[in-house]
Amino acid sequence: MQPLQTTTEAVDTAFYVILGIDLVMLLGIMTAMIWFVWRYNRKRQPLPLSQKDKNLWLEITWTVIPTLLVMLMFWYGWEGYLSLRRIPDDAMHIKASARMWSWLFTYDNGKTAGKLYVPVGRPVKVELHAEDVLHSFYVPAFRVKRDTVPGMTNWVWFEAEKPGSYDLFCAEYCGVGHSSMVTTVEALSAAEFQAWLTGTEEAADRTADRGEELARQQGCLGCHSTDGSRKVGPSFKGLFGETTTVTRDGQQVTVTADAAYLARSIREPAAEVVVGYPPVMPPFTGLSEADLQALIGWLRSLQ
Amino acid sequence: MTSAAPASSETSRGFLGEARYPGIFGWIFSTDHKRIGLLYLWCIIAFFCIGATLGVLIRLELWAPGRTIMDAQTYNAVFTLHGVIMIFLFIIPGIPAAFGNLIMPIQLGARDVAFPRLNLLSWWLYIGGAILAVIALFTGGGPPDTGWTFYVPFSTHTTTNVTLATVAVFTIGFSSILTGINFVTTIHRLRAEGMTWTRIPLFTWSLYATAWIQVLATPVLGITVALIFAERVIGTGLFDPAQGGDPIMFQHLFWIYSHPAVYIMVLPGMGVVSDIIPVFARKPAFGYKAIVVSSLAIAFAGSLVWAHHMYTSGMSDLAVMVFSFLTFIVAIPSAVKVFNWLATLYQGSILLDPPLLFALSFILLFTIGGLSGLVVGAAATNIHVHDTHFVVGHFHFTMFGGTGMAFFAALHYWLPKIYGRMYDKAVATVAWGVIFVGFCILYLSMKIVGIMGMPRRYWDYVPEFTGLNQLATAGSWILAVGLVLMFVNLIRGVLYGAPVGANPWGGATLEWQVPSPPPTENFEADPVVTHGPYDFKKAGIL
Amino acid sequence: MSGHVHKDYTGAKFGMWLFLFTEVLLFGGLFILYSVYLARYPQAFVAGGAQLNVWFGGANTLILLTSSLMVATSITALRRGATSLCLGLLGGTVACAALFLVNKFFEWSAKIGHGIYPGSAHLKELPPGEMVFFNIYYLTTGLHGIHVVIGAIVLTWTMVFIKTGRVNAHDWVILENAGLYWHLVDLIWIFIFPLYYLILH
Amino acid sequence: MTEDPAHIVPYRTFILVWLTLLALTGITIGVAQVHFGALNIWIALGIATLKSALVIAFFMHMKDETTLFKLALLAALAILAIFIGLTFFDVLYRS
Ligand code: HEA
Ligand code: HEA
Ligand code: HEC
Ligand code: CUA
Ligand SMILES: [Cu+2]
Repeated sequence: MQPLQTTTEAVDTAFYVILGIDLVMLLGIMTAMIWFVWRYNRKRQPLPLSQKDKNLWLEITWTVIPTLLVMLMFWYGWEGYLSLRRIPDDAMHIKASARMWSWLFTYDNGKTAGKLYVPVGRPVKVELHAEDVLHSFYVPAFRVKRDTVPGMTNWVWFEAEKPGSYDLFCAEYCGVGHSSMVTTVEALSAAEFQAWLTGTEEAADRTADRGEELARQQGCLGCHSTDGSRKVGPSFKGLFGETTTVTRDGQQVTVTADAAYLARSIREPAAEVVVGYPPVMPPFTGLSEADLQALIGWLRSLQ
Repeated sequence: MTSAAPASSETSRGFLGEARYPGIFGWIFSTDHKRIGLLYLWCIIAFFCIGATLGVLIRLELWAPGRTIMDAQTYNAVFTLHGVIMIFLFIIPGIPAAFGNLIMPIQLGARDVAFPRLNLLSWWLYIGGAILAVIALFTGGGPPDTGWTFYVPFSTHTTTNVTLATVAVFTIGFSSILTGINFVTTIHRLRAEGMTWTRIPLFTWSLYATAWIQVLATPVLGITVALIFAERVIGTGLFDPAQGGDPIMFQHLFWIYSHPAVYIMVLPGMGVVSDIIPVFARKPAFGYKAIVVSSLAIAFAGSLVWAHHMYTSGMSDLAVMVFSFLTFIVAIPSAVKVFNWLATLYQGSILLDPPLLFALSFILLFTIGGLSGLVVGAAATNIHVHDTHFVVGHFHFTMFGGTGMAFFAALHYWLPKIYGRMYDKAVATVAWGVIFVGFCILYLSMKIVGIMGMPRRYWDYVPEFTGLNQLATAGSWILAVGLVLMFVNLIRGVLYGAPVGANPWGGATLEWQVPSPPPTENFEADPVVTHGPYDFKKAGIL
Repeated sequence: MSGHVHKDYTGAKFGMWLFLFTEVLLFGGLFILYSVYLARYPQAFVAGGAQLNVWFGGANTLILLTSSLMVATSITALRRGATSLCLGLLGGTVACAALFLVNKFFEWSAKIGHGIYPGSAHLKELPPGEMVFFNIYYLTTGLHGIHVVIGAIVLTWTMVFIKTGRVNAHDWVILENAGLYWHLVDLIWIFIFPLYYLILH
Repeated sequence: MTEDPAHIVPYRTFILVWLTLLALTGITIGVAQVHFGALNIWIALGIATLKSALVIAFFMHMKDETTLFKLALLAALAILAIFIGLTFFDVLYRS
């Protein structure tokens, strides 16, 4: 199936139809109300002109006309929705995985990224997965939104018509980091995209700083900043080697953030919770020893 | 509440002066429907002020991106609390429990409701639930941070004290159910002689429709929060995908109650407006039967549309179609009401006193809210605006602009009846104007920023949204000024206002035939009703 | 209540019925979930049902039906002036409630002894559909059990009223309403029994 | 206020209803042993509905109540049926 319109067009058409009808109705109602209040004000009209209290034809009229109008609105709404649900045949597949509070996009060739890189002019189908709670994939520019639900696979499709960077929000409330679960859709020209997808610049990055790449991939940066500002968790800046106060077994103790402490903080965050922060960091037990060391090495570099 | 009133010699203090027990006990153990109604009224106003203050804090935090006055966790607790207080402690009991109790039995010509002691129990449950909710803030893992919708799996995972909060919601729901049972029975059984079904005032009719929703929908909320409780406490993961459950089923159950609940909120407000307009236009309610039928139709059809909150959840496309269609059907009876109200104004003799001003702003603001409801009700547009500030704008327009305004209208209309004193009408009019302007600035900006794509429940936002958020915040201050002015004026009126007679507005329903304040058993002799509720000629007003 | 004597029987009964509707919808929430999950996991529900003991369920069905009979007849007894027969029947009903709970206790203990209870390690090894089945089984029968307890308390209380004469041959609406509540408990079980214990194949 | 004494239901009626209920319980257990596939659940529900109708009509005196009571009961059951029915528009048709 080939959609006749982009998702943006589909939604906007319905929107303008409904908004148009809405505005006409609203204006009509407002005008009538203000006119009546002015014309029949008790100063001008000390006694009511009539005591009429029913008229069957009027009732029928103002039942039937709104009925027709709402059916029209329903129809446009539904038509537009169908466009959102018809995936073009040539759509490219990308897998999105949402967790508290970061996105990870996986391409068919195994490449992963924290931003959603897409080629301009080609529809993409994004398959949505959630690892913990509900999140929602929302790109206002393309008018698409769909929840990611644990245990269920949802999807959206859209097509970027112009190159550029578009906001991607998490629209389903998911806890303290909900509003920082924000990234972008990077629409690149076909050639640039191809270069990025098969490119090696990321690999260069990898050798340059495996730790930083991991931090982005694992979503650490959703909760921790590297510039000293407070997000969900404490900033990584200057963390290594400093002392922090943590709650361990209900007791407050002061510890030095050495490599062993950092490893514990990542593997079992609930055991030692930094005072002043909620105990919401998930345990990262799946990290290999090498990755863990890479992360800690990178943390150390952030002096 | 009453001790401060300097009892003037000529006005009898009616039920306010006749307590069965001394002091506070004369209130909290009273089974008189008017005393219970007043207990509700003042508690509800108090909760409104707390909830509204939290609303202002939300707006302050949203003044600028990033942290302004509180951190993200606090923000989440604040909007959760704001939503829970406004929904469960202010707006759902708002008009039915306060004004329904105060006025409805008198409108029917009854001495009390059908089950007065059950009525008192409802109030106790309401307060008990509220106390539990307060305790939940300071115990366990701290104030709940789930939003008022308690979506799983977040609500079953979060470390905050959601467990106790569900108990609180269950208790308050129970209170609402008992009020509903009481009202349905009262309206069926305790009508005075001559009070036929077509002579029941529209306010009472709207309570009748509401009470049925309270009885039939609230238990579903009860079981829903009970299931969260069970999942948190004993691990019965009926919604937990790891145990074969389906998180989306939670949303179904939640909205099976919570959508009908929005009509629990708005129907009584529509009833208030339907009662006020005829009085101030000196014309019978146009299309009385159409309004009654549309109330019942809203109550029924409103029970069939719940999944319009779930278009993006991953439910089936067929369900999106069915529920979107049904959603549009509910708009029709609302439209019928609006047009009948306008027709009542036509060729009347209109007095723009404060109750009517608030009633008219109900019509206007509810219409804007309802029309934006059509934008969110249509499948395609919903996808874009779902869970954005557009929806926040929609529901503040319907809840605050609708029910809230109707509540204020009811305050200005019936407080003189209850206390026998009149507030300053000029100040009330000014307050109305300030509220109206502040309201529109606040919530229209929210709608626009929502269309631009700002998600709701966002503590932080991208810089493009700053301007409109600041406009909204500024609007909230104007609104605050208006509200404070209004409440101060009302309280001054209650305490020191000039005494009013039985019928200050020229109403034809029964409550205007008893003294202000009404005596304990309302009527000296059982009344006999001889004309319709808006028959101003027969009532001798015209 | 405030002073005037006339009692509205129809009103009181109507109020009670409204309350029963709320109970129906409370359980209704669980029945909605049951039907959805049954449609999703038919095999697993059959497998789960096969692990429940029809004898326990059947016996409890008989107990509840009989107790319902006793409550119904107790009203006739009271109105015909046979107060002690009425009390005997109600006592029998409360005894049935106790028997029901004892039965339930043994049934649950057996299941829990096998490691099947909400959140148990064994439960988590079962296929998803069976987990759902047992979770909803415990919730539904548990909620029903709570209602049995409440019903028994209400009936005992009514017996006290009958003894003191507050409820009598001319003023029996409290007994009527208590009875209605008890019948509801029976009604719910009438559905629980086939839905949980009898989906054998 | 007090109701018509003619409405005192004789013991015999109740006992007959009880016996019918027991018989229906037997039937429902018996039928469940036979394999009808998906039909089983509908048969079981059918019998349960019949049983509950008997309890409501006789034990709970619905038979003798006014139309209002009957309509109200119908409304409550209908709304529950609608809740279940509409939910299935979702759960049966997910892609
Ligand atoms: C008092 C409360 C109230 C009322 C009355 C309404 C009324 C309506 N609501 Fe609203 N709604 C809420 C409170 C309310 N709502 C709340 C609290 C939420 C959010 C919950 C949350 O997520 O936290 C919400 C969310 C909400 C959503 C989900 C949004 C989302 O999250 O994606 C939808 C979707 O369909 C919706 C639709 C409607 C519709 C169609 C009406 C209709 O009933 C409106 C009918 C009225 C009119 C149409 C105006 C009057 C008519 C005329 C002037 C005549 C002319 C009109 C025609 C042409 C028909 N509402
Ligand atoms: C009846 C219901 C109701 C009412 C009246 C209000 C009133 C207000 N609400 Fe609303 N709101 C909700 C119900 C309501 N709200 C619900 C259900 C939610 C969803 C929650 C969720 O997502 O879970 C919500 C969410 C919500 C949000 C979205 C939060 C987010 O998603 O991030 C915002 C943001 O601006 C907001 C703001 C306000 C404001 C500024 C007011 C103002 O109108 C308040 C006006 C009042 C004042 C300006 C104060 C006046 C002062 C006094 C009366 C005196 C006080 C006196 C003393 C303390 C002694 N509310
Ligand atoms: C869900 C949000 C979240 C994510 C994702 C997250 N963290 Fe954390 N982290 C926190 C919070 C909150 C704290 C403070 C409370 C605590 O100690 O548990 C914290 C604490 C820490 C600490 C201790 C800091 C100190 O000041 O002592 C370290 C180290 C850390 N995190 C590293 C990581 C790494 C590495 C990752 C990614 C692999 C990560 N975090 C992912 C939220 C998160
Ligand atoms: Cu993820 Cu909100
Ligand atoms: Cu809704």
